[in-house]
Amino acid sequence: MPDLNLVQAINLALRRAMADDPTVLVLGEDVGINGGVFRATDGLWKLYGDSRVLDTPLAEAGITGVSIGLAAQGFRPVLEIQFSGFAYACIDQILNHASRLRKRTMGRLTCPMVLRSPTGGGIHAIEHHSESPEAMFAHIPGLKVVIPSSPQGAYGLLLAAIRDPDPIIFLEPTRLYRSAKDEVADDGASIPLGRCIVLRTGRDVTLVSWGGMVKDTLEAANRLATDHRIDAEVIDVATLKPLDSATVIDSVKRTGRLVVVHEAPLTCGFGAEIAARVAHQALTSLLAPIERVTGCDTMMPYPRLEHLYMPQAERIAEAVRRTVAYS
Amino acid sequence: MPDLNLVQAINLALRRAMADDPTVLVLGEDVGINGGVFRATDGLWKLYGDSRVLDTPLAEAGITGVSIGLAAQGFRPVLEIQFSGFAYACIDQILNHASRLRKRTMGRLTCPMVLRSPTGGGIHAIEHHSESPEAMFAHIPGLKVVIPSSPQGAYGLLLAAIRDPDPIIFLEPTRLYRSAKDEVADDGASIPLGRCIVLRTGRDVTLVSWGGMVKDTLEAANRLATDHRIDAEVIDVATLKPLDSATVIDSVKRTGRLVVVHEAPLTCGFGAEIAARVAHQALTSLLAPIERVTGCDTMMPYPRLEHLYMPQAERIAEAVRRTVAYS
Amino acid sequence: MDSPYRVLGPDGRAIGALPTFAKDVDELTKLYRAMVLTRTFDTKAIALQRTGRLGTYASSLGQEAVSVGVAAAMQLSDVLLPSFREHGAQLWRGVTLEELLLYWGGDERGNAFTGPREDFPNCVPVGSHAPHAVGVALAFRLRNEARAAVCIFGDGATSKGDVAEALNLAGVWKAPVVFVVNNNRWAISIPVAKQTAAPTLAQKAFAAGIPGSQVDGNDVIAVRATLERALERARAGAGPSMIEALTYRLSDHTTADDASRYRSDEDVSKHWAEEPILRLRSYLFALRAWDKEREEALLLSCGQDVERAAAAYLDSELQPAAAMFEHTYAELPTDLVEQQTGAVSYLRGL
Amino acid sequence: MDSPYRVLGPDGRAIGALPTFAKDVDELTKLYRAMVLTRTFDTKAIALQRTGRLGTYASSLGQEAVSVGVAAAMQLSDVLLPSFREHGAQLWRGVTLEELLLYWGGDERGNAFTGPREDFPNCVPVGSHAPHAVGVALAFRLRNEARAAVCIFGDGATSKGDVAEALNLAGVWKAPVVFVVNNNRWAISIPVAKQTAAPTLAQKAFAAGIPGSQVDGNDVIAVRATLERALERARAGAGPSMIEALTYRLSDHTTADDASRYRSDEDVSKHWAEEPILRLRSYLFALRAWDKEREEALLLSCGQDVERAAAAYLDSELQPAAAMFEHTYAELPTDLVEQQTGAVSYLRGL
Ligand SMILES: Cc1ncc(C[n+]2csc(CCOP(=O)(O)OP(=O)(O)O)c2C)c(N)n1
Ligand SMILES: Cc1ncc(C[n+]2csc(CCOP(=O)(O)OP(=O)(O)O)c2C)c(N)n1
Ligand SMILES: [Mg+2]
Ligand SMILES: [Mg+2]
Repeated sequence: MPDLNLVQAINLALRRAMADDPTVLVLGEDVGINGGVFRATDGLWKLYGDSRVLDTPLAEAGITGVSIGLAAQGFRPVLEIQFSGFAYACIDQILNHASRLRKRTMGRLTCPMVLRSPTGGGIHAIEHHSESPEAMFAHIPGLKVVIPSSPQGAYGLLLAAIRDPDPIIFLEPTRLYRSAKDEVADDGASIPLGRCIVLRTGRDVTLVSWGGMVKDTLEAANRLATDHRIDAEVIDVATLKPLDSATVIDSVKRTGRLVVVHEAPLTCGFGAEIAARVAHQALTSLLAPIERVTGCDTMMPYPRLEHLYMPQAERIAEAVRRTVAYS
Repeated sequence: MPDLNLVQAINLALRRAMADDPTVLVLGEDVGINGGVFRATDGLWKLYGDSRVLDTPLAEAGITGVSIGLAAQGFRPVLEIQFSGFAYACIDQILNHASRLRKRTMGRLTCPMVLRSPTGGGIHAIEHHSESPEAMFAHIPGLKVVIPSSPQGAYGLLLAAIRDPDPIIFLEPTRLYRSAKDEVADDGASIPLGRCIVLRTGRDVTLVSWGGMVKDTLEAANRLATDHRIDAEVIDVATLKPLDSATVIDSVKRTGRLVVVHEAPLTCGFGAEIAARVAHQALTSLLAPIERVTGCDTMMPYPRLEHLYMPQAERIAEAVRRTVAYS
Repeated sequence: MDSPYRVLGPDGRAIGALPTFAKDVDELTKLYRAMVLTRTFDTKAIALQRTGRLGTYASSLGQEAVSVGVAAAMQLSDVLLPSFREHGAQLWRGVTLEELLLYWGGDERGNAFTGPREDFPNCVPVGSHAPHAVGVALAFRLRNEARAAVCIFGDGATSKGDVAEALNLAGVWKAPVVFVVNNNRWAISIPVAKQTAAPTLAQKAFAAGIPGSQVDGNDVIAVRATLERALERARAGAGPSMIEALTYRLSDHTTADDASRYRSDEDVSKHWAEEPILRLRSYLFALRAWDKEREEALLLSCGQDVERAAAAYLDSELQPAAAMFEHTYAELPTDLVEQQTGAVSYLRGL
Repeated sequence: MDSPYRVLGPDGRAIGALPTFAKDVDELTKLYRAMVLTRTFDTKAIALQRTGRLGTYASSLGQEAVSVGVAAAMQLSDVLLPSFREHGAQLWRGVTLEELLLYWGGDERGNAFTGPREDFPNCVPVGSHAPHAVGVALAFRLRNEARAAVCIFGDGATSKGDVAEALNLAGVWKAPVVFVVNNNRWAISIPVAKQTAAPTLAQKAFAAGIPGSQVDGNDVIAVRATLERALERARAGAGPSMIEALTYRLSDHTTADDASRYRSDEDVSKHWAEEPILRLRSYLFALRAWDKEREEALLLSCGQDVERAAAAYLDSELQPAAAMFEHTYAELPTDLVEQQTGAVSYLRGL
């Protein structure tokens, strides 16, 4: 099994999906001969040509709408939006159409499309290239929202997303594109959507995270184990919508403590939803206030201050220590 | 003091704001001679003409962008988006520009604009006319999000919003436009943003709501008082962002129980944020799981089933009884 | 821009060469019947709304020739993506009167179309269906099918970015799609002159490098002929085009609108002289292909059809509460099943 | 569409009548100096990026005449709304070299512009600033000020709905705004032919009923003259217009791009023969208004200016952590003050 980084794993999943199913199309700005600005679609155009790998004009709302039309006609478009900061222009089409085409026609027309987009900071990019919009999408009924945290996860989850009969927002942590490395088996096996992944079992506290923050969260857990004998359970949410609450609730019922970690701004971030579900379904198990370690309620700073904004292992660990010390 | 309904109160506030400040402009589709499809801008065009009341072409993103340009130049545009289902097309401009113009220029350029839009269901409208997008906006740093629940509140909050130096999303509960009636004093007094309004004090449980659901929440509280001797505190959030957490937290610390009511879908609704803050800052005061009584995680049904979707007084009361009975 | 293509003058006299189909009187009476049925439906829908038995409704009064002419030019295998005022096109394509009433009455079953299964439901967010039409058309092209998509929207929609993006995308991909601007001169209270500084809407197509032309939208023969040409072109792989059909909205914008706030009766009444049904009737009368008896019989049968549909609609039971959740996803996720169970049992308990 | 307006041919010989300003050699050398400074800055910025001292950077190599020509036609009281490749225009208008470096280095202080206080910062979401320009221009019109807004965007931007909406809005309101399409033939890897089926981008203006024309974007004299006319027209209340300036992106899209993946060296090298700096230099040399010595002196002084700015940039201290929160609102709300205090004290503790 080759060692692949996350963007290579995405590429592999796209290759597999296209080979398996002739209705899978890839479209987006620069996805053709250029292979995508991050090379996620590298080589696909050479393999499949203009009829399955479509370079598009610069029109995010329009190409989202085109994908809806293609999907309604039985194709499975995989649309790349170059950065999630430009995916806000797609929300109107996604919410008003993609997410409800099945519902509004009682299943007569459906919308099996995947909107892929890089997400999150940490690559010292120019403005609008470091957005974390997952909570906005997770609020939209009829959608699924998926965020992998590793190359193997990206491979399996993307395959599942492409094979899924409903519209999916698939956000890829940009800073893991090249930094994360896994052995990735190209076995065509998808990872079921709608399930959290327990990455580390633990007794003392439940840490919940997704995407780019999973690595830091795990690092915090490891440090806490070594330095403070705190045994943290770490859950990678993976599919934000529909949320597998059960795994989180079960864990909190065992540990009695919850720290949610994300990079998006605090207010109305997806951490709020997790906290709310726990405060509803596992309240009596809670031994300490629920902590959220998140981005701030200001916009992601320009790159020079970016490192101050994003939660890092130490900030996570500090919150965990506070939580565990609470009594 | 005349008895006004909510849309008349909005109209009065617009009149007052325009009379007080020549930089206040009103723009949007059909806001001129037609006075807005709900008549919120009725008569303004006659008073102020084309140079202060601008009928616009049908282009929600564009007119949002135009408002940003006007605001940067020192005007105070009050933009009407005809229904909040069409405001999703404005998110890109709002998030990527309006909300951060001040920040990104370090105060050199600012964006004192108000985007007004009807929100919520209950008027038996056609699709896309019953949306409750507040949580999506409340996630955006740099914005303020305001939702009145009464004519007098609408008057005072809208004046505050127009006078505020930053961009504001002002959502008006459509079903209260004509049904709610208040004596409204046209005294030019604004109601400060960023403060919750305690509508009813109570000892047993805290009910938190906003906009169109406040009425049903109050009704539930009244029924509970009469029929079940449950004494509920009712808080109208009024400004969702920035949230006055203190008022909610203080209340929950006294009552030990929290029920949040909103009409938007459950997942990632603004109720999650309130629950999360309480689970962080008032956890030990909680005597019962936090309940959310909300719309479902499916799209607002077409009108014939709409009444089944929206929380109503009885459903709220039931949740409150469950909460209060919990021990 | 050439002057709008027209076959029949406002008085119903032929002023141009007849396209082939129009030499067949049966074809013309079919068009005529469809327009009359549409108007009969319209009248009934408004009556139902006024008496609280239908939701807000968008009348197509005066615009029947656009709707019917466009649909008549299509093949059944083409796909229609209408806005919300194309009852005539939907009926022609096999959407039933009862489905239309269910839709406007606020029932999703109105979109389940037993007839044209691939047609899109009404699009309410103005212009946002234009890119869907490009996607549908692209699907045809990719599968090498000789089919076309037809997207109808209003004059107001031409100001929307979605429409501009769609036109451009269609041009780049030579997608077999025909865009029809149903220019009824108003977007609620905004007249076309306040909608754009462009002297024609057809010229918006040139921005995308695709052909645009105008047709008299009150002349059903001209509309159908123009669309037939455009559709043949599209199906033959020669690319998309846009057609601006000039008509007039004789009614209020919807039943929720009061057009007297922004336009005078005189303005409107001038346009009654140009309306499409009278125009074709005059022509058919002159040909002696139509007469008072046939007219009365038609009105009667349309009335009966519509009444029958209305009765069925009014008799229809509400969907059960569980239906609120169905079709949200192919398979309901656990938490939605819980919400569904909760809602159903709560409502049962009431 | 007329052929693109041009004064100097690629070889630097005048092929058309000179506009008045171009008869003044000092004016021409000013334009020349500005283009050379822009290119010197560009080279330095790329060097800084390559050595890890600047963020991803968008080079304007070969496009200097558009940037400088546009800015030179503006008055200081006009307002510029650039995309992200108009360093030349920003410098001309008084944004400092150090501010530019701060911006591209990832520091908000680069947008605080000590010079043109009303100019907008770079717009990164392609085309989304076009409606802002309409708003700015509308403000001028509403206040009866003889000023204009200038909005520059690329060929790719012309496919965006925001741009189409903005053009249309400008047309309806006769807003004093000039849109400039900096057509460098590429949007990252997408050539104009894949961006649109329209044979020119200038014709996109007609969709909005406003004038559109083309200019040779490598001829700074032609660019400036064209813009002067458009701006006069706008300031005089005659309405907006759009100008397509034809140039070529000689560099990669940004420092993060590798253009060799999608275009050949030969393609690019052809365009070196047309580049704007050489062109004006040839003309000035032929006039004997320029010579090797002056050229060397200019390069030296531009180099010194840029080095000085780079040193200042590299010496600049980071903003303190608290700055991350400042200016989010006019007045920080309580919860944000708490987040600020928390962040500052946490970071101090590290
Ligand atoms: C995006 C959007 N904005 C606003 C509305 C509200 N609205 C409904 S119809 C309409 C006018 C549409 O005008 P036009 O496109 O000419 O179609 P017509 O109603 O005349 O058939 C408006 C503004 C909407 N449905 N969608
Ligand atoms: C809305 C949006 N989509 C995508 C991008 C990513 N992107 C940055 S520049 C660019 C190409 C822009 O092309 P053009 O408008 O011709 O300007 P140029 O870069 O050639 O100056 C793209 C796709 C973006 N910045 N904004
Ligand atoms: Mg219209
Ligand atoms: Mg370009």
